[in-house]
Amino acid sequence: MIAAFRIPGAGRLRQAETASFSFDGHSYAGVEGDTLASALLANGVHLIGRSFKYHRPRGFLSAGAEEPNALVEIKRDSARKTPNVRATVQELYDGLAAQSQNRWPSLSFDVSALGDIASPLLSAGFYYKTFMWPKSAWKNFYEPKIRAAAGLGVAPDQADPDHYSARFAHCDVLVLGGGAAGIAAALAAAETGVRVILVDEQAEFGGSLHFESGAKIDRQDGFAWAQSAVAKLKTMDNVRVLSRTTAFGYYAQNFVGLVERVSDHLQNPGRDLPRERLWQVRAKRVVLATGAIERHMVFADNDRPGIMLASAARTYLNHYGVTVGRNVGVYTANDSAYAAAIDLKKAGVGVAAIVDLRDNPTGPVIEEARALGIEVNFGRAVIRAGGKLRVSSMTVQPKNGGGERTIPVDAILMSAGWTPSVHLFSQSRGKVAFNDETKRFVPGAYAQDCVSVGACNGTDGLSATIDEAYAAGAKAAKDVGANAKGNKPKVDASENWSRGMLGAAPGAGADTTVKAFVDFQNDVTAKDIRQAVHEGMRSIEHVKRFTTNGMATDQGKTSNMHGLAIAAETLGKPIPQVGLTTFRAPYTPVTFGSIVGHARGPLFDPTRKTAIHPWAERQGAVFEDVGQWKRAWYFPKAGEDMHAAVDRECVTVRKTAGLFDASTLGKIEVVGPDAAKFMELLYTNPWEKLEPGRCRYGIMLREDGFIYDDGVVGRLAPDRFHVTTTTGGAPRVMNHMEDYLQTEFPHLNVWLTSITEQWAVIAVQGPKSRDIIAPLVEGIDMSDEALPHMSVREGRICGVPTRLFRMSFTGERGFEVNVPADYGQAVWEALWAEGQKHGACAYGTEAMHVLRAEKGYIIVGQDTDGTVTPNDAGLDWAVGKKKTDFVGIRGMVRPDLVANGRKQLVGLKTKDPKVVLEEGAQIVGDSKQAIPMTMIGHVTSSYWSENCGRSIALALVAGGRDRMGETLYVPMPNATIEVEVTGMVFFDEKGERLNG
Amino acid sequence: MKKYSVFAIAREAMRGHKGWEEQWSSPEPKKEYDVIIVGAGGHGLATAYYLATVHGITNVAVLEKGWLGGGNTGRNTTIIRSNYLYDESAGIYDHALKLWDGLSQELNYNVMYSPRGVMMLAHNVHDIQVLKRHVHANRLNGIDNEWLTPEAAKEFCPPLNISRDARYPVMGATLQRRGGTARHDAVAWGYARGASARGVHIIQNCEVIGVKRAPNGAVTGVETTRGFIGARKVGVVAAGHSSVIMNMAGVRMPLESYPLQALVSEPVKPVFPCVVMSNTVHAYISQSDKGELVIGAGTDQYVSYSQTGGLHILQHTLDAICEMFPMFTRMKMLRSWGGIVDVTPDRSPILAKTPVPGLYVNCGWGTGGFKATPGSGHVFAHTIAKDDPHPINAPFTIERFRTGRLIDEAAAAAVAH
Amino acid sequence: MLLIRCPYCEEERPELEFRNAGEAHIARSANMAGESDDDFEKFFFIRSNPKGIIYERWRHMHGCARFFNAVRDTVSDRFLLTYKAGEPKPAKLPGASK
Amino acid sequence: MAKAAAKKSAAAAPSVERRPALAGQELSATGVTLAVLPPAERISLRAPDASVAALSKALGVTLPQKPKTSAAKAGRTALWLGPDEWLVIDEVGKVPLADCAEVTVLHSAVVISHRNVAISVTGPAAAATINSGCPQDLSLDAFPVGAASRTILGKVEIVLLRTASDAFRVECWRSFSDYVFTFLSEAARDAAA
Repeated sequence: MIAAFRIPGAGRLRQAETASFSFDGHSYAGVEGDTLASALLANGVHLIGRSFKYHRPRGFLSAGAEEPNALVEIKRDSARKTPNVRATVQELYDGLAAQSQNRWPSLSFDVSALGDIASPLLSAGFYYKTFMWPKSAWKNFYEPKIRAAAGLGVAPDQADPDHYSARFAHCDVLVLGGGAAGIAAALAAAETGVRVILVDEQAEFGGSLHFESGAKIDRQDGFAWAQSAVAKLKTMDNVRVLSRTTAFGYYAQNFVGLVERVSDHLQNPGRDLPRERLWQVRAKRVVLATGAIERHMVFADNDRPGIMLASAARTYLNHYGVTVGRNVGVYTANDSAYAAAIDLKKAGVGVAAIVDLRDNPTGPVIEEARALGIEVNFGRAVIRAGGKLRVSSMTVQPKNGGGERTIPVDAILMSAGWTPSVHLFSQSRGKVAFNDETKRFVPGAYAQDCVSVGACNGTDGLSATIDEAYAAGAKAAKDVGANAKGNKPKVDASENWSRGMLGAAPGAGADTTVKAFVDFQNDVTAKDIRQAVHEGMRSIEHVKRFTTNGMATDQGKTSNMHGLAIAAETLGKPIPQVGLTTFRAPYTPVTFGSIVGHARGPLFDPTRKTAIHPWAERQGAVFEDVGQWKRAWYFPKAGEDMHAAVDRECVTVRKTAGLFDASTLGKIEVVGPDAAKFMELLYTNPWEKLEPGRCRYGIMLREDGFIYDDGVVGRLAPDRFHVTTTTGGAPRVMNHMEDYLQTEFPHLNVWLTSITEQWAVIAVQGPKSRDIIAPLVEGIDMSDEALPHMSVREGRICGVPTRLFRMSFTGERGFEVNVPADYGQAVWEALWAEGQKHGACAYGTEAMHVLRAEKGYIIVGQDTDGTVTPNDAGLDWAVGKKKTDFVGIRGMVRPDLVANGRKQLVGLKTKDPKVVLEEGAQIVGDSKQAIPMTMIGHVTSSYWSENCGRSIALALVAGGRDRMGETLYVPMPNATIEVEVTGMVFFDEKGERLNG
Repeated sequence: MKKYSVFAIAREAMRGHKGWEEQWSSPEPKKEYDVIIVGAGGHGLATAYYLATVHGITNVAVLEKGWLGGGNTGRNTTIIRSNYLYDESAGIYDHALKLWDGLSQELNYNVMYSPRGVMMLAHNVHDIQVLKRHVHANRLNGIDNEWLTPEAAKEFCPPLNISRDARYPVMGATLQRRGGTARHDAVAWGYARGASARGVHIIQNCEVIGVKRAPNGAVTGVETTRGFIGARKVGVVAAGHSSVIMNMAGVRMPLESYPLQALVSEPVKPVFPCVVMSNTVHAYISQSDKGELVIGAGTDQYVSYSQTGGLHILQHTLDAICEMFPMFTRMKMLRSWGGIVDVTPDRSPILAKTPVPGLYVNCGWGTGGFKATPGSGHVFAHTIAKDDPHPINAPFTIERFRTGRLIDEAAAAAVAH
Repeated sequence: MLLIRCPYCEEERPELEFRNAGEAHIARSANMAGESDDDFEKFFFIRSNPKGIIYERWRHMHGCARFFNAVRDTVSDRFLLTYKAGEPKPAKLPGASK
Repeated sequence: MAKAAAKKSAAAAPSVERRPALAGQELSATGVTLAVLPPAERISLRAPDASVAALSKALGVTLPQKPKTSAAKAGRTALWLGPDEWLVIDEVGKVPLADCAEVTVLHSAVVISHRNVAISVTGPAAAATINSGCPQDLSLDAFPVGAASRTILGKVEIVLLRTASDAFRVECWRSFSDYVFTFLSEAARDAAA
C-alpha cells in the first residue's frame, strides 16, 4: 500500500519495491531508495527529535548532511547501536529500526520540554553566571543535572563487532563533490587518461540535480545525465568513483581524508564487508565541487516540525516522490523557493501562499508561480509560525509593520539563499573572501594545488558551472601533463537563482520573548547572538563559543552565516570585519572506527615474540610487556605463586644454573675500519685497545651527560663489534648512533646493522653453566684460560653458528649463546635437555632482576631515569679518563651535574630484613618532620632475595655514597620503615662466583 | 562590575537579557602602562587579574593579537591535576589546584571546575614503578594521589577495558580525586572580566611586532600593530609564540613550538565519569558537561605554527582510545583542531625574570599549561610586581639549562628497559 | 601528513616514513670538551624556533634511512627545499617570496 | 674486511631443527593470495660507490645505484635500500656473505638471513592489499616491476619489492611477521573493493 504522502508516479524510486522499518516502535512501510527521512515523511511523520537545550519538538530541516534536527539512534543489535544518525542521510533497508533521542518519556511528550518554559532563564551563557553557591553544589548537584539533560543519543555500551577498513590511494585529479560541476570536472580530467577519483557523499551522484527539475544536459534530464555520465566514468580504468563517501578533512599537501560508508545501508552486510572504509588520498590536483547549502529564514518559532528548507521539500518530491504537506506555505528571500512551490503545485499539492521578503522581485519563476495560480506576496515577512508538534499556520505581516494575517498551512518551505560550501577549501588553508554584492564568502587566495568550481565557488547557473568545472578538470589534467580531448557537456536548460539574505528576518523581532532560531540543534536564537554582543563579545569566535552557535553536530552548516550577520549588525560592523569562524575537520562527523581502521585488537600495536616464546608458553610462563615485546616474567610450577616461583628460580641459578631468554636485547653490528673510533665517540669507555675476542660493559650518554643506554659489547674482529643494548632502547640507540655517524662523524668508515632479530640469545648462568653448554659446542675452547669472563668466540653449537659470549648479569659464571633466530627454540631445547641433567631451571625477567640486583648491577630505565650521570650511578670507572671526546663528555660536567649533594645510587637494607620496600617509595632523613617532607631520594629497585635471606634494595639518595651506614626512613602510609645505606653489592661481594 | 547570580539572571530574564553589562571593555590603547602583558590567554589574563587584586597594579594592558582566550586556552582538553613527581612541579601545580577550588567564587564566574578525578593508567611493570613513585612523592608532599587496582579503576570508570587480553592490560592506576576539568573559555572570560573591572585594559587585535629597549638594555615598551605602547615592565605570556616575542627583545630561548591536536565526539548522554590518561598508549579522555568526549592527541614531530596537524596523529590517539574503550568505535568525531605548544628541553615551564631588565617570561608549558593557569598567573604577577620570583616559581628559571638543574618530569618517567 | 622529498631517494615520500630530527646546521664542536657552559647551552638547548623559514633535519627512517636537511615554512608547513646532510645551508631559496 | 663467521659456514650441518616464523602460512581472498616464503640467505650490504663494481662482480649481480630499484640474477636479488645500502637476498641457497668475504674493497656485510621473514602478496588486488597500510603510490608508473623500497605497513617497517605487475615480496623483521601477516590478511578481505 502506498504511503499517504507518497505521490504515485512522482520521484525516481520504484514505488513497488517496499521496505518495512520502525521508528520508536511503530512500523511503517517505505520504498527502496528512501532515506529514513523520506520514508517517514511519506508516512506523514514530521516530529523526529528534540532540541538540545529546550527540548523543543523538531522536524526535518533538510534532505542532506547539513541536517541539525533529525538525529536518531539506529539499532541493528545490542552491540550495534549508533547514536546521532542523521535520518536525512541514513538509507532505508528492510527491517531498519530507529529511535528518537533526547526525550523522556516519549518524543511527543517530553518532560524536559519544561525547559522551554523556563527558557528566559536559560539565556546564552547563563551557566557561567550561576550554580556557584554553595561551592560544592556544582560538582554534587548542578553539574550532574546539567550533564543528564545535555548530550543527544546514548553511547554504545558493548564492543563493536563491525570492522573498518582503510586504503591509501594516489591520483592525479581528485574531484570532491559529484553534482553537475564535479561530474563535468571528472569527465574532463578522465578523458585525458590521468588518474581520477570522483567522490560524493550521497548514494547517487547528481547533487542538486536530485531536485532541480529544470536542468537539462546533453538533451537529458539533469539527474539522468548525471547517472549516465557517472556510469561512463565507472567504465574507465583510470577512474575510481566513490559514492556514499564524504571528504571530511583536507590536510597539508593535497592529502584528503575520505570515509566511505560501505554497509550501513544494507539489510545484511555480511561478515566480510567493512562497515566503513577510510581512504587517505594524495592527489596532485584537487577540484572542489562541494556545492552550496540553502539557508533557512530566521523568524519566530521557525523550528516547528513541518518547516523546512525549500530545496529539501523539492528533493523529497522530485527524487523520493513524497510531499511534505498538503497545504504548504513558502517563505523566501530568493528565487529558488519558487521552484519548490511550482513543483509541488504541479504535483497536485496545495500551495497556500508564497511570502517573499523582497519588494519587487521579477523573473520567470515568479511569473510561472503566478501563472499556476499561486498567491505571491512581496515585501512581507512571516513573523511567526503556529502549531507545536507540527506547524499549523504562518502569520504574515508587511515587513515594515502593519496588519497581520494568519494563513493555515501544514508545512512551510524556506529559503534565505545559498551558502557556498567552502569548508574543505578553508581546511586546505585557503583564505575566503567576502563578496559584498552577493553576500557570501567565496574562495579567495589558494594555499594548495586545488580549485573550486560551481556553487562552492559562488558560480551561479548550470551553464556557467559546467563551463568552469570542465575547464578546471581539463586544466588539472594539463597541470599534471595530459591534454583534454573530450566533449564538454552541453547545458540545454537550467535554473537560475538570485541572491538572498543573511541574518534575522523581521519575524525574528525585537520582541524579547520570541524564539527565532539560528542554530536549531543547539537552540541558539537571534536574541542570544545579540545578547552575546551586548555582553562584550566582539569576535565571532567569542559569539560562537558564548552562544554555542554553529557548534552542534551539523557544525553550523545552516547557521554560521546567519549568526555572523546578526552579530555584525548588532556590532554595527561590516561582516568581513567580524570575521568568519574557522572551518575544521571533519566536514561531517566521522566514526572513530573509520579513523582507526585495522588498528584494533591484534593490530592495535605489534606484539613481538622471541623465537623461544612458544617454548616458554608451553611451560606455562607468565609474560610481561616490555615495550612491544612479550617477555617470560616467571615460570610458575604447579601451586607456585609469583613469589615462590621467583625465589626458586633465583636459588636454582646460584645453586646449579638457569636458562634465560635474552633475545629481546637490542643488538647492533658495528663494522668497518673505523669501528673502534666510532665506539670511542659513542660510548664513555675506551675501545681502541679492547682485544678482539674480548667484551666490555659500555655506557652510552646523551650529549647532555645523562645515561642513555648500556650493554655489553664484544669485539669480534679489529673492525667488527657486536653491541648489545637494552630491550626498550634498541631502536632509539640505533637512531642515535646513525645520527652521529651520518651527520657528525661522516668521515668514519663504519656501518651499523641491526641484528637484534638475527640472533636468538640464550643466557645460561650459574655454576653448572659451562657443563650444560660445553657438550653441544664445537670449535670453541671453553676453558677459563681460553674463554675468560667477558670474552666472545664464534663457533658452532648443535651444528649451528653461534656467537658465544662469556658474560654474566647474575654474578655467576655465565654465558650468552647467540644462534640464528630460526634455530633459537631448538638450541634452547637442546640446552634445556642438558640443563635438566644438572637440575637447571628456566628463569624469567623477574628472577633476572633480582639476581642482578643482588650483585648491584643497574638497569637503565629503572635505576636510572634520564637524570642520572655515570657518576651518580657509581659508574665513573666506565668513563675513559684520557678520552678527549665522546658524546656527553661536556654535558656531564655542567655545574649542577658535578655539584655536591646529587642523588647517587646506593644499596639499602631494611632494619627488619623481612620488610621489602616498595619500588618508587620515597626516602627521608628525618621521619618526624611534617608534611610536606624533604625527600632525599627514592627506591629504584627492591626485592626479596632468597639467596641473601633478606630484602635488598637499590636507591638514588642525595649524597648517598657519603651516607654509608646511615639510617634513613621510608615513610609509608601505615608505618615508617627504617633503612640503612649500604653498598650496592649484596651477594658475593668479592665476585668470586664469576669463575665459580 | 555587576554581580552574577541566579537572581541577576531572573531579573534579566524579565527584561530580555538586555541589562547585562559588557563582560570586559574594549578600550583604545593608552600611550603607556605600568605593565604590559603580551598574550591574553588564561595565563596572561590571570597575571593581569592578580597584578590588580593582589598587588594593586591596575595600570596594566594585556595585548592580544587575536581574540582573548583564542590560543591554547580555548584549544586544550582542560585537564587539571597536580600529582607531579618533583617538588618544584608539585609546588606550582598544587598551588594552582588550590586556587581552582574556589575560583568560580573568587571571580564570580562559573568556571565549572569539576573535581571528577584524574586517573592515570599503568600498563606494565615499569609504569607501576613510575606511577607508584609519584604516589609516594605526592603523599609526602601533601598531594592526594592514590593507587587503584584494575578492578577499582574500572569501578571508578566503568567503560574502562581491564581485560587481561588487552594488548596492554591495565595493571593498576593512580587517582587524584581533586583532579578534573574546568570550562576553558570561562577561565579566560572570568579573568578578563575580573581584570577589566579593576581597570586593566584588554586590547585585542593588537599584535606585538617589536620590543623596545633603552640604551641600558631595559625594556621601554612594545611596538604593536596599533602603534607603540610604553611600559617599563613587560611580561611575555605568548605560549607557542613566546620565542617569537622574546627574539624581538634579543633573547633566544630554549623552546620549540609544535602542533598539538585534540578532538571531541558528538555529544552523548553521560557515559564517562572522570578523566583517564595513559602515557603508555598515549590517550587522554574525559566527557564535557555538554556530553562530548574530549580527547587529547599527541604533538606532531616538527616545529610548526600552522595550528593544524596530521591525520595520522589523530589516528594514533583514537587507536588507543578504542583499545581502552572498545565500545567507542561507533562514536563520531565531531570536531578536531590544533594548537601550538611551546616545549622546553625538560618539558617544564619557564616562569622567570630574563636577562633583559623589565622583561619577564612565562612560557614552555608544553601540553599541560591549562591546569596551571591560576597558579601561574598568581606567581607570575608576583614576579613582575616585586621584580623577584615567588618561591614557588623560583626554580623555573631560564638559567637552569646552562647549569643543568632541570626539572625533567618526562625523563623521570623514563622509557621501558 | 606531509609529503617530503628525500634528496637521496630523489622523490617525494609520505611523512610516515620520516622522523624529524630537529633544527639543522647546529654544529657540534670539534673541541667539545673545551666548550664553555654558555656555548654548550647554545649548542644543546637554545633553538631558533622560527615562525617562518626553518632549517631542519629529517631522517628517512623507514626509507633510505639517511639524515638530510630541509627548508620549510613553519606557518604553511610548505617545504621549499631539501638537501643532503653535510651540504651547506643554501644561499638562495626557491619560492621564498611566496 | 672482517670475515666474521663467513668462512666457517661450510661446516657441519645443524643437528637441531630450524623453525622459521609462520612457516607455510597462506591465505587466499578475492583477488589476492598471501604466502609466507621459505627461508632465504640474506645480507645487509653497505659500501661506498668505489666498492660497488667489485662487490657486484663477487655477488654475480649488479648492485643497483638508482633509488627504489633492484636487480636480480640467478635467484639472487639486490635491492637498493639507501645510497650505500643493499639488501641481498639469495633464494637458491647460496651464501652471499661468503662471496663478499672474497672481496677486499671497503664494505660491510652482515648476515640477516634469520632477521627477516618474507611474505608474497600476489593477485590483481595485491597492490590494494598492501595499500591498506602502506602510504606509497603502488601504481605501476610509480612503483614498476622491480621497484624496491623500505617503507611502512600499518605500524611497522617493511621492505617492499615488486616482483611482477600483480606480485610483491614483503620483507619484515621476524618478530613483526605475525603482525604483518595478520595485517595483510585483514586487508586482503577488503582488497577487491
